Amino acid sequence: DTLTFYTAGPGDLADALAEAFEAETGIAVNVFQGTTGQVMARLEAEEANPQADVVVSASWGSAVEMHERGLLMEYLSPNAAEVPDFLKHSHYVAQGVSALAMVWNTQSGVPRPSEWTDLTDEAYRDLVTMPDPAQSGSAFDLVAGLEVAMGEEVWDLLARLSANDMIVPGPNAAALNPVLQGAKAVVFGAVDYISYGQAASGETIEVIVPESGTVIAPRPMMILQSTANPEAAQAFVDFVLSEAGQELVAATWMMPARADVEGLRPGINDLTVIEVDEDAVAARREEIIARFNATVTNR
Amino acid sequence: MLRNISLDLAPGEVVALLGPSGCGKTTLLRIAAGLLTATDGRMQIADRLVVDGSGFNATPEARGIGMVFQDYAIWPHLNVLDNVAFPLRMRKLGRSERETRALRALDRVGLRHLAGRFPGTLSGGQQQRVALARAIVAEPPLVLFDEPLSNLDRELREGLALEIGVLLRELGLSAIYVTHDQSEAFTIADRVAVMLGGEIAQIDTPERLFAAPASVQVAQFLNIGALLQGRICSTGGFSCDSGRLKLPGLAGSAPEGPAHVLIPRTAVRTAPEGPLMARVLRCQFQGDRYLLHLGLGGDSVSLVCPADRAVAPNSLIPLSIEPDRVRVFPN
Amino acid sequence: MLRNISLDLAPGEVVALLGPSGCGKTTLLRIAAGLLTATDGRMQIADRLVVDGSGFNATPEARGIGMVFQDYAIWPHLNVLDNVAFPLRMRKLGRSERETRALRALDRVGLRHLAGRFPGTLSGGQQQRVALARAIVAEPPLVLFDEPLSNLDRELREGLALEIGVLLRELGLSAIYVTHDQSEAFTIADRVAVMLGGEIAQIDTPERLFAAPASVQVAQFLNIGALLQGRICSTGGFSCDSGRLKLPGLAGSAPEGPAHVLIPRTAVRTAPEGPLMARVLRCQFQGDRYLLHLGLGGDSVSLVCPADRAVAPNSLIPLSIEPDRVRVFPN
Amino acid sequence: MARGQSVLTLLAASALVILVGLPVLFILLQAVFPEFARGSFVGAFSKLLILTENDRLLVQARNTLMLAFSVMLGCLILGLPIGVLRGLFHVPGARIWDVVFLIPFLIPPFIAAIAWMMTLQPRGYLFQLLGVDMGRFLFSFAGVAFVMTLNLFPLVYFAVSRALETVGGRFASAARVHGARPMQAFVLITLPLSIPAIAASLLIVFAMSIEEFGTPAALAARTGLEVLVTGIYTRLSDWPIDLSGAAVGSVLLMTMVLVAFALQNWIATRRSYISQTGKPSDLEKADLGAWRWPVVALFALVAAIGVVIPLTAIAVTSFMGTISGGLNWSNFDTRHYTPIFQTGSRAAQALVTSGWLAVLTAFSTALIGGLVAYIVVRGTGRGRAVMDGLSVLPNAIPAIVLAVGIILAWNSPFLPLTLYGTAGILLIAYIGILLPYPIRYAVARLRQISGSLDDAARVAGATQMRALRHVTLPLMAPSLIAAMMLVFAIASRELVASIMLAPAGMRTVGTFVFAQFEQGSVQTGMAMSMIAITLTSGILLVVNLWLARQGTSAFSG
Ligand SMILES: Nc1ncnc2c1ncn2[C@@H]1O[C@H](COP(=O)(O)OP(=O)(O)OP(=O)(O)O)[C@@H](O)[C@H]1O
Ligand SMILES: Nc1ncnc2c1ncn2[C@@H]1O[C@H](COP(=O)(O)OP(=O)(O)OP(=O)(O)O)[C@@H](O)[C@H]1O
Ligand SMILES: [Mg+2]
Ligand SMILES: [Mg+2]
Repeated sequence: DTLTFYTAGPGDLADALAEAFEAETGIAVNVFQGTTGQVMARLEAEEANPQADVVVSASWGSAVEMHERGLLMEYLSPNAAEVPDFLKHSHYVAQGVSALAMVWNTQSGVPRPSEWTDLTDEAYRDLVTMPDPAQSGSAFDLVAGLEVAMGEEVWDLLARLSANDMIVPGPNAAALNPVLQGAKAVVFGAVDYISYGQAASGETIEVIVPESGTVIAPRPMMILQSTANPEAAQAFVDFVLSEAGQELVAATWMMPARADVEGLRPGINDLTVIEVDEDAVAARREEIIARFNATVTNR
Repeated sequence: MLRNISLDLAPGEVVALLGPSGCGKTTLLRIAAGLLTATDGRMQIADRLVVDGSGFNATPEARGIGMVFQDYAIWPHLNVLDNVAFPLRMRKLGRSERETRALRALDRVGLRHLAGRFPGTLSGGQQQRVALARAIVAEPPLVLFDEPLSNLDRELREGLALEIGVLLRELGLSAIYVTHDQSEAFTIADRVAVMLGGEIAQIDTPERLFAAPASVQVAQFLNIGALLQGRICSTGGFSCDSGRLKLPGLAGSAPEGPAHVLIPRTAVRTAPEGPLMARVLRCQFQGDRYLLHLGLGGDSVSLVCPADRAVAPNSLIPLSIEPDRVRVFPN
Repeated sequence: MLRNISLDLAPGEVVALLGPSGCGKTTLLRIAAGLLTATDGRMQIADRLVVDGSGFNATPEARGIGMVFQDYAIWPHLNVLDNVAFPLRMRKLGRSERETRALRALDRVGLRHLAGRFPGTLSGGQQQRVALARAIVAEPPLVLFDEPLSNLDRELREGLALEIGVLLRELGLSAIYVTHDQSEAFTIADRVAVMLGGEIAQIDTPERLFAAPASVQVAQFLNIGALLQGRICSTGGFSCDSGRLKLPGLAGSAPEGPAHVLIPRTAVRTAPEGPLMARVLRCQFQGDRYLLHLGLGGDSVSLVCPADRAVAPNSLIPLSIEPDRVRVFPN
Repeated sequence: MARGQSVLTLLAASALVILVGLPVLFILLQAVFPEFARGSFVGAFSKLLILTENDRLLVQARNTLMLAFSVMLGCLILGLPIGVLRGLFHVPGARIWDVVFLIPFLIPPFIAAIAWMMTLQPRGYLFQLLGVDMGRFLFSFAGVAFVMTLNLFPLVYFAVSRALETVGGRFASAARVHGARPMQAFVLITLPLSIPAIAASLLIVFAMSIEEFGTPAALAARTGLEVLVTGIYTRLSDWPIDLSGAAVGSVLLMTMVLVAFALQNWIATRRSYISQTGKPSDLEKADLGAWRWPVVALFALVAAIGVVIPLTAIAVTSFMGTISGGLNWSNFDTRHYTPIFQTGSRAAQALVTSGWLAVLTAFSTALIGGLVAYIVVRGTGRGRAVMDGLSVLPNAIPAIVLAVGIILAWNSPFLPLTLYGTAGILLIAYIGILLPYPIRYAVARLRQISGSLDDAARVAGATQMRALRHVTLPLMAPSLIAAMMLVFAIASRELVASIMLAPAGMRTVGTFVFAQFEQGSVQTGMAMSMIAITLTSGILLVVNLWLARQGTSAFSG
């Protein structure tokens, strides 16, 4: 008996979960791991004849829409009891959570920033990068979230960042890489857990979450309505939400979905989280991206 | 492009195909080989219909033929032995038999010592002989030769022409043999077809071809002798347009009117008591004899005749013309 | 591979190069053209040293030559006119002059009507004529011909051979002319070089070549007549090893001992009163005469002689041999 | 002739239809019917409107074409001289240079781009070593063109060198004798005779550079240089996914490539380029004499820029403890190799999977490509140009879109049985994606070979199939082998189709490396790349040397 698991995000985590699950239940898990885009494109292309049983995406909005389209199976795992309400739904539940932050290269010779707005300072001229909201869902969420928190001011902030020669080189990794080598000094809006991991492995970077607030990116886990193997799929979701499963999630430097499992880094309760209404934001996606392009990338 | 081609080969018969450059000889062979499709017509090889008029066209490999291509078509990636053994390989013969037979064919063309060489390193004539060996190695019922000996020296050419002739007859193979060398054609062929401008103008034994060419064009192409334009008149015989040559003996040989007359070389003799005096225009050495180009009637008529020794240009010699060998073509 | 080659061409002289397949003729031309480097030796074209012994080697383009390649080497991507005009283009002639002269050259070879065609669509002989036109179009001081007419019909060949000869002489161009056709060589060349096994065995006027071949091999290659092995003895003359032919007239013509004797075709006559009786082995039609292959002394000696009419095989005919034409080569 | 011909044509045509036509068809359907993937045909043509809505489209198209032409020019400048030298002369170490110039294909483009970035950007390796910062150049139109050229120039090198081996010196000799200086002979005769090969390789370069995403994405985004493919990828890069929009964009790219193909085809068929006639000539290469070492120096220079620099950057990165640590001896560390050997089974599984996929792909593409080329050049049917044109499309379609097309085609619920979900689908995808290489190379080669060589085989009693096997294929072999090596190299690290199509649970080298990058382990990704590059180039070297030993004949590739 096997289970097919499509997941965005760390491959190591997926493999670890699969192995541990198989060890516990004897059900083999075939993992397909890619970017959110790749996972979603594959799901979409396969829609006439779906192959996946369980899916994890890095974009909460994708779960919302798939549910609206009736593609998801209703299941609320008993292990989700410890998951805060805003991280679960009748048809999907967070696997883990990451936050968006600034990543600063401590050797870069520029002062440590502590707020988003710090980066408009002359000291950071030509030294800031930002992931492209058009290519990275989390960067999009950040812009949308800051708009909620700051109103129109966010556009002013972005304009000044742009005037300060901030670059938008592509998805997350493309924004982070120049900062690691020192070509740039700070990422505006990096996904935090990757950088925590890198810092732990000795890179001279620091993850800074502004006091004023940031956006979190919960990673929805869902079972497809079309699954041929609902029991196994449910067992798998249960397992991911079990303490053992959540420990594995925590090991990747993400925040576990369960409030009762310790993370390796500051948790949700340590952050000022900007609440975002996913539905409202999703509806304005085109508009926000167009405005971002007009303000920052001059496209 | 080709019209009215009709060729019947008896088993074991060899027909030589003569014709001027570009008249369609190669094209004809390619049609026979099945490499080109005739729009119309029928063809039969060894009692088997290979082309019926209605669209059936046997593939080249189903026709069981051998062919020497005019451009040799030797495969550069195979050595000489493998090139020659290829038709045997296609006939699924065992390796050792292939080798024996290919070496025998190479022996025939005098190339056994080059069996291991790659064709790129052979001289032109050697390549041509490889092509020849490859065409005959499998002893197919019909062999098509497209100028197979054109790049070989005379001795080799004569030797091989004889050899091929013997081989074809011994094995009862039919062949169409394109060549530009008449003596080669006469050595090898039972009959000779003369092709002019896409049509077969005459097909006959060599002797008859020379004795009775079907048309002025054939006579001219075969270079049988001098061709003169003139008039036949029932009383005076033939008188030449361009000069004062008259052949009274031809009176009545054809209806009155304009005509061509062919005076074969063999009809012209240098004879001390000859009735005509000709001037030697050019004396051409031919190895074992000379060819005299002669002018008659103020050089307005030119004749050719062989001679045993050189004659100084511009000297005058007496001539006789044997009238029974002269042929008349009424226009 | 080549040894002892020494060729002097007077300006305007044409030397024909005859030799068996694979003897090195093409190689020699390639050396002359500068496409291969001789390890040793000197070479001069039109008074200009192009190879000195010490390593200087003029590049091909600096030698000012024209060449007909044995495999034509006409450029497939250029049309006929552009192929022929190429040497003029390299000499920086204007477009219109190039065209005029190229068309004139094409006219000479009878291909003006194909000027716009691409070579891939030409027949073999047409391609060869393109190569010929290209070699002569620029009228270079030295032209190298590698079997330039081998794929043309006899009429065209004779016409072109004459034409080339006239052109070369008119313009005072020198030429080396490789051919396998003796009559072509004799038509075009002042002198003929016979090349055997990488060496020039003899270089002489055509007549002298036939009258006095330098060696048995030359005589054999030129196919001058029958070659017999035997002994010269001071009293009995020549007696043939393989049969009963004796030529007493040759006594004293050479030191006593084994020798070869050459009996040219021209020395053999069918004469009613002839002293020898020969059996006709084969009678070969040659267009305007026959070639008789004869056996003497129980067929152990074979001779060749021309005849005017056909003779039935196996019949006996009387022969005489002119002793002054016979040549002796002491071993 | 008819029967054998039609069997082969049928074989070739069905292979092309299954491998290329099917996915292309489904992409077209998806472009026309936005809901096609969900099995619905509503809203036909509505998505095509994005073509008119998008006011940046013209700019993108112009950029795309300018980039493609710059890359073609760059490839000619880099690839042509060394290709010519390799084809006409004895270059010392020729077989080794061949493998060296295959290395750019062993490096996934996105890794090459990162390697260049880490070398040239501010505080990059070059700056750390020499204090030079070439970031301004790298992150510009010229920089993108430069890096893409370095990824693609070997295509020209291989095509030209193989074509010239056939042309040999024979036709140039004739030109020299008739008064052409060496350079004139080369420009007027030798070069034009290899036009089919040059045009074919440039067509692939064109297709690849309008389709290539990794390099513009990595380098050009920050200069605002937008190309058509950027839009396509953006549509597929995050939620919500727009399959249909991506398909529409791909149709635009396909159109461009078809126009380029038509041009190429016109050039290559307008004249005859037959240089391999039925009278073989000695193809012995010329000696370089005193030019020997200058030529080697030129090869070394090209190799240094195109291969050594990026490869060194990758190697160096893989041995760096931390990237922020910079080039310090104390920062050098092999620890990023340990996870590869620790997760042993997974890395090994990826290597083995990629290995056999690459081998199978190389052989299958050569076989099918050779057959298609044969039909295209030697066949008689009307559909030949269609087959030829169809065969270039995979190069024009962004791999991810092609992968979507393959899923749509092969995952249809109506299929009684399917390869989708097995490793077989990867093989099918690889073959489809890489088929253009052998087809282009073999078509160009066949246009050089006289048809009478095939004819002679038929007359000698070979069926069309056996003539193909014993005569035509061996004659195409040098070009097919060159194409096979390219295919092997690319397949050994293919990424995008692998991610999209690999059955869940299967890993290839490309996906393994990409996954490492994704989770921030740049060095581990580079380390895995190094291992794969070393292994693959080692295999290629051994094969190449073995082929050299086999090629004792005068006729060798
Ligand atoms: N590349 C080569 N390698 C080895 N031998 C060669 C090479 N090229 C030619 N030869 C040999 O050199 C000899 C002379 O060749 P060449 O082409 O000069 O002969 P040829 O006199 O022109 O003959 P033909 O009348 O057949 O054209 C031949 O025996 C040939 O096999
Ligand atoms: N592909 C083609 N396209 C157009 N014309 C062609 C083509 N191939 C041959 N021809 C023409 O057809 C005619 C016959 O060609 P073919 O090769 O049959 O002549 P041939 O009798 O063999 O001449 P040769 O003795 O010169 O070899 C020639 O005039 C030639 O120019
Ligand atoms: Mg012909
Ligand atoms: Mg020769």
